[in-house]
Amino acid sequence: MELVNEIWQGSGLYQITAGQAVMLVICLLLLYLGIVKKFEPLLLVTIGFGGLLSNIPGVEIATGDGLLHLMYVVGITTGAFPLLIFMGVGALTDFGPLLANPRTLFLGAAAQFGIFATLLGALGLTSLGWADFSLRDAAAIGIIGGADGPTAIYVAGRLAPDLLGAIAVAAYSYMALVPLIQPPIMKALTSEAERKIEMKQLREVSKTERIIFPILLLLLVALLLPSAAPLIGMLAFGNLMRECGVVDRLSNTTQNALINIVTIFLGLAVGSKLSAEQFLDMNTLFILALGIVAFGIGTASGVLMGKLMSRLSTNPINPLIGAAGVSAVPMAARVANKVGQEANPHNVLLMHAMGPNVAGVIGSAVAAGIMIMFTS
Amino acid sequence: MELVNEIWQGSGLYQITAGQAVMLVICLLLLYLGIVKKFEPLLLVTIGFGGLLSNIPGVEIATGDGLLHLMYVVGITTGAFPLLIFMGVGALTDFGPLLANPRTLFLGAAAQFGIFATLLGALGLTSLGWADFSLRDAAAIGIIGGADGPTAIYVAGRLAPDLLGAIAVAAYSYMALVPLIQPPIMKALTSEAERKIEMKQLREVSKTERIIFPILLLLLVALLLPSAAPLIGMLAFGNLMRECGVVDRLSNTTQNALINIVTIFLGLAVGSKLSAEQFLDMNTLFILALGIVAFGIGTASGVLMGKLMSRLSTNPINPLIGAAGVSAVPMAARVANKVGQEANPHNVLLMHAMGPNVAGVIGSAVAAGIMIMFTS
Amino acid sequence: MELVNEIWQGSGLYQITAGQAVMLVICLLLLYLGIVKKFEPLLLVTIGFGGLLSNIPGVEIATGDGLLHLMYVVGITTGAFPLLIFMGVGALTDFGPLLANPRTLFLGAAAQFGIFATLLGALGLTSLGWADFSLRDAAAIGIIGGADGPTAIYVAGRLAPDLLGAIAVAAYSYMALVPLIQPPIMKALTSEAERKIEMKQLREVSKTERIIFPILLLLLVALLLPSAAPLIGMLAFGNLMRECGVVDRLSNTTQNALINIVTIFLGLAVGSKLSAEQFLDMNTLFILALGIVAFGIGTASGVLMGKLMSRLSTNPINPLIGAAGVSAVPMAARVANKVGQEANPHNVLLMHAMGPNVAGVIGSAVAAGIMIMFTS
Amino acid sequence: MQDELIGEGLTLMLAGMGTVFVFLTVLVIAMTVMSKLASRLRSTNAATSEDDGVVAAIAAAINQHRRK
Amino acid sequence: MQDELIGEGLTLMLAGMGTVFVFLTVLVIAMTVMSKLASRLRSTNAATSEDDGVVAAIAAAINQHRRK
Amino acid sequence: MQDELIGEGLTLMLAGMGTVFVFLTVLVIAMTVMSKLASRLRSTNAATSEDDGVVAAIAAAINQHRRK
Ligand code: NA
Ligand code: NA
Ligand code: NA
Repeated sequence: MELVNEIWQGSGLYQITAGQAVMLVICLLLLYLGIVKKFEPLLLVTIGFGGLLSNIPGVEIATGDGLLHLMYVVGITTGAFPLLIFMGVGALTDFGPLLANPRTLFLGAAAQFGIFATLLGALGLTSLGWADFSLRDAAAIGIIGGADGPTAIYVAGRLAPDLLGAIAVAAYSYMALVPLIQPPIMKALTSEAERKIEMKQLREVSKTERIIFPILLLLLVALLLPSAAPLIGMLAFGNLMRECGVVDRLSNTTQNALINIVTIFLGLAVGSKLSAEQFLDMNTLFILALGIVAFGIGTASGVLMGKLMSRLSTNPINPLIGAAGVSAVPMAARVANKVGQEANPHNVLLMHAMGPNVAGVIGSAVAAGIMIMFTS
Repeated sequence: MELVNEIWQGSGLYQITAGQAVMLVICLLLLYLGIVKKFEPLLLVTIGFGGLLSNIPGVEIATGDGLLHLMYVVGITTGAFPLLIFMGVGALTDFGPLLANPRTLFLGAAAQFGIFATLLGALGLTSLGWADFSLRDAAAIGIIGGADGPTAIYVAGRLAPDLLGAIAVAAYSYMALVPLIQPPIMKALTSEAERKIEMKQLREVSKTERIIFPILLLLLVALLLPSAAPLIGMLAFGNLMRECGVVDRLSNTTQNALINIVTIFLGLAVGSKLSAEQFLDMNTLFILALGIVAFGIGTASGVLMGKLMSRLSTNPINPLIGAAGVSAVPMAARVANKVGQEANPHNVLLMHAMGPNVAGVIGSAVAAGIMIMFTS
Repeated sequence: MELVNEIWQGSGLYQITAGQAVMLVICLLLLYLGIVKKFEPLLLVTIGFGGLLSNIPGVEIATGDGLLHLMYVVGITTGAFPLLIFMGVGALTDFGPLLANPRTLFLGAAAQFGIFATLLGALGLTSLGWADFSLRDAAAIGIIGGADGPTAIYVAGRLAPDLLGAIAVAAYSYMALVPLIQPPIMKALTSEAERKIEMKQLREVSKTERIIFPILLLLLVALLLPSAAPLIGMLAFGNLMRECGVVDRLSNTTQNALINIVTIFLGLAVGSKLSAEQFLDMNTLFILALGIVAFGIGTASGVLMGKLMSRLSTNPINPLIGAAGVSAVPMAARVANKVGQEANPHNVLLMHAMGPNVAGVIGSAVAAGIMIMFTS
Repeated sequence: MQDELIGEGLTLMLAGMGTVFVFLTVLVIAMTVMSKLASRLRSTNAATSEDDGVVAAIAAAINQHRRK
Repeated sequence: MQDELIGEGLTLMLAGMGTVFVFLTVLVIAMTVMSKLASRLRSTNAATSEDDGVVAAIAAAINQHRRK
Repeated sequence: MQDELIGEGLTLMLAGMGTVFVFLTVLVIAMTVMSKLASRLRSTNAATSEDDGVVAAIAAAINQHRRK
């Protein structure tokens, strides 16, 4: 009888808190979004399942000696997992469209305004006494506007580990929601005529340019903004392996086995921050609210810069591709293409939008560097 | 001259102990079983070679800063390697036959009796004064009867690290010996008529059921037996990646590169526990003896439960599939199929036996959870 | 204004030292050699890029908590990365030609003279007061003559971590330069008639011999020279997985995903030792000079042993294959083949040269073992 | 003390087999319920796709008619 | 103190957007220059390979001539 | 002291080359013996499979005979 009692007291039904029950439901929702709605499934499925594991009462999985906590300590507090993912992203990214039309970097720059506006928003909430975000917290929240998962996790891991769970969930959820968030803003800010603009076909980019680009990028970062060097450096390294043509076996492994293994571990490790006590908090609601604002402002500033460049440039520029500057690769570029085709069925903007799209990755890594430098 | 002396004194011939020589022979035997007899080669080859390396005199490989000791500390004491293997097993396992016929879970439950009978046997040896096994030791030895390598290594790593080498060797050796151990027991306990029973073809299982199953399994573990959550959780996670259809690249890597890499490291790390001082011990002989008893009792109790269900059920059930409940996936299911075909050449039991077979994996993970909870 | 000042003082342009600038140029040169000249690209591209990252001023990448420093600590100070690479080399190596003609091991032995001559050279420089190399330093420098990257990194990591960067760069650069370094020496030491010697076709080697060989090799090392057991052991383990035929999935992963992942990490970790303060030093110049001497002497002693064996043997032996005994697999074997064909277009020495070539890998691992034993 | 050990072992055996059976019984029930819900869901979906099938058949018939 | 926080935020915003634009402007310039250099390099190489082409054509012509 | 260092180096050189040659000589001998044993083993097996071959040939002949 005593024994049955012991088993009962060891059971989850006996030990579970209301918070954990709510978190289990939220994590099931993340799995639903990932599996059924196909929202960024690689991350939402792994984060969601990691979150389920983290809210099982009475067992060390996301704490102490638990596997997920070990993954968190080994991979997130050191920054290793997001940096390795960034290396994989580099190996998977074709910078050709950007090399063919470097000016689209300005679109990627403009879209980072979402980051800093959100940072200010987070500080405003603190100033109003509604929230209690430090400058570091605000910087980490702002980076959601970079629409770039590994950058957000890297910055949050350095500046605001307590908010990491909410920031990662917000970043990946909104990246998946880009097809819903962006089009209304894009249409509101452009005229039918602007959306119809067709762009000249991109020039071909030589292999030499492709090889030199990642090295050039790294050297510029080294000389101008060293604090962005870990992120940009790994991105450039991955891209150099891809383009140099002499280490294809390393490049293939980076694009497949390595990035997949790290994605699994990263997702589970981020999931370990979805415990009830850390996630169920007003801060999480504020972060979710600020995150969507960040995406909206980033989109708007990208489009507005597109309009400006469209007017100043002799070559036709469709301002819609500015929206792709938030990154969310390659979703945002596809959205720009789709909105363009709604206005003009012959308009194929996809490759043109890939330029600002990958520029946005560089832009938010630069923004991350300046934030890390400034707040530490 | 002095130098030659120094080299001679540094040589293995000078330093080797009788125990190390015996262990080298035992490890060569493990390699022979793995390579020539094809006994669970993935594990016996890696464990056997790790054992060879661990018994080289005068060099730190399985101790101190040696690579195998590092692998042991990083992967076994933390539980990471067996848990990652379990994730891979989940990604490789088709739970369809179990979903088509959930009642076969009872067969997987009954076969776990081998675990607990062996636990009692180990304590009995201690009670007789022959051995000196603690309750934790006995629990770790009993789990050999689970016929599931990673579960046995996980439990032994937590409860009885000193016995890990012998337990792992026993578990994998007997899993390979299932075609020899099981048939006589199966035939002794069943009549010719029972062995001839043909079963109805299994219904098709929908994708939805396959996706929900791992989540359901995890939630039940979370609510009823959290201490089994690490093992069952990783199994369920691997299976969810397999079935959800939206993260195929993660699932493929889990089924290939990741499980292979971890298998190599796990095998070498387990091999590091085959040093003479830890392995050459009466305990090892007792463990080997208890292990085969565990397999025998597990098989018998599975078959007996099969006979009971066969009589109670309106749908025909061949009691032979009960033997597959020990797990030893997929070997035990093949054995059940083969013994069935000897009695009735038209009898194809393979898919029917896969149900109890994978049920046995869940059953022994549950048993592992209760043992860990009870003894810590 | 103050802010602009802060950003300016955080920039690389403000912080960079002359040494770092020089190192950036040197690392660009390594990338150039790897990518354009195709010098050992798998290592020179990764080491070169790691070196770039390590010389970015004002950011922790190769120091403190930086990713490259972590990789160095985890993988080089423990010896794990070079040992895992050696396992991969074992899985990629066909010891068939050596098994068909075991006498070629003597060629692999003779070529190791380059290692010890260089060791003496390094001590000579110290004796002259030009350099300040300890016995351990000299041993680590000598191993460059082994023409085997992972062995050099393993030994340098144990005996002379401060010199690791220069030793690794020298080892891989000269391995790539083998087609330039070796032919003049080979031609100077052999007559036209000797170079024309055709060798008998190698006998076929049975699967049994291939399986027993790695085990035999390990056992001999265990009994005679345990200090070489980590290196030889992992080589033998990789080769056993390759040849035993029952663990092909492990062997394939070892030959692909695993060795590629470790190569990336190893290259970056070695690159972390290319910081200006460690690399820009007279020692580096001495190491580069001693390294090329090591290659030259190794080649010469291999060829001379070839001449000796050619005269003593009844079976015809072309002394050119002795040059392949330095290892630098498979480049040195190709060079022997090419020089042979220049003298006699019908002369196909490639497979004959593979014997001493892989013998050289074993030979330098044995030399590494004796050096580690002697100096610690 | 050794009898105590055996006693603990017996307790663990009872608790263990008991928990295994209870857990797997609950799992059998949960799986059965889940499968029924899933098949009901599917039959609803199937009905929808049957409708789709009808629409497709009609469309095909119309196309065939037009070609004549 | 809270106004100070907002002040810091504004500073960071200005510094941040400023740095992003300066950095990416420098990158645009560097990429443009690099592409020009690369294309000049390529055209030089192309000329060389054109020469190779001429040589090959001559060789082919000679071969054809011999065969007659 | 520096001469001592050179002395140590010379010792290490002698010991090293000596060990390398001794080790590889032992390895040559071991490999040669092992290959002979393996080929003897194989020839025994081959004999067996030759027998198998004979059996197979007979079986084939019988089959052919029957078909006629
Ligand atoms: Na971005
Ligand atoms: Na089992
Ligand atoms: Na060598």
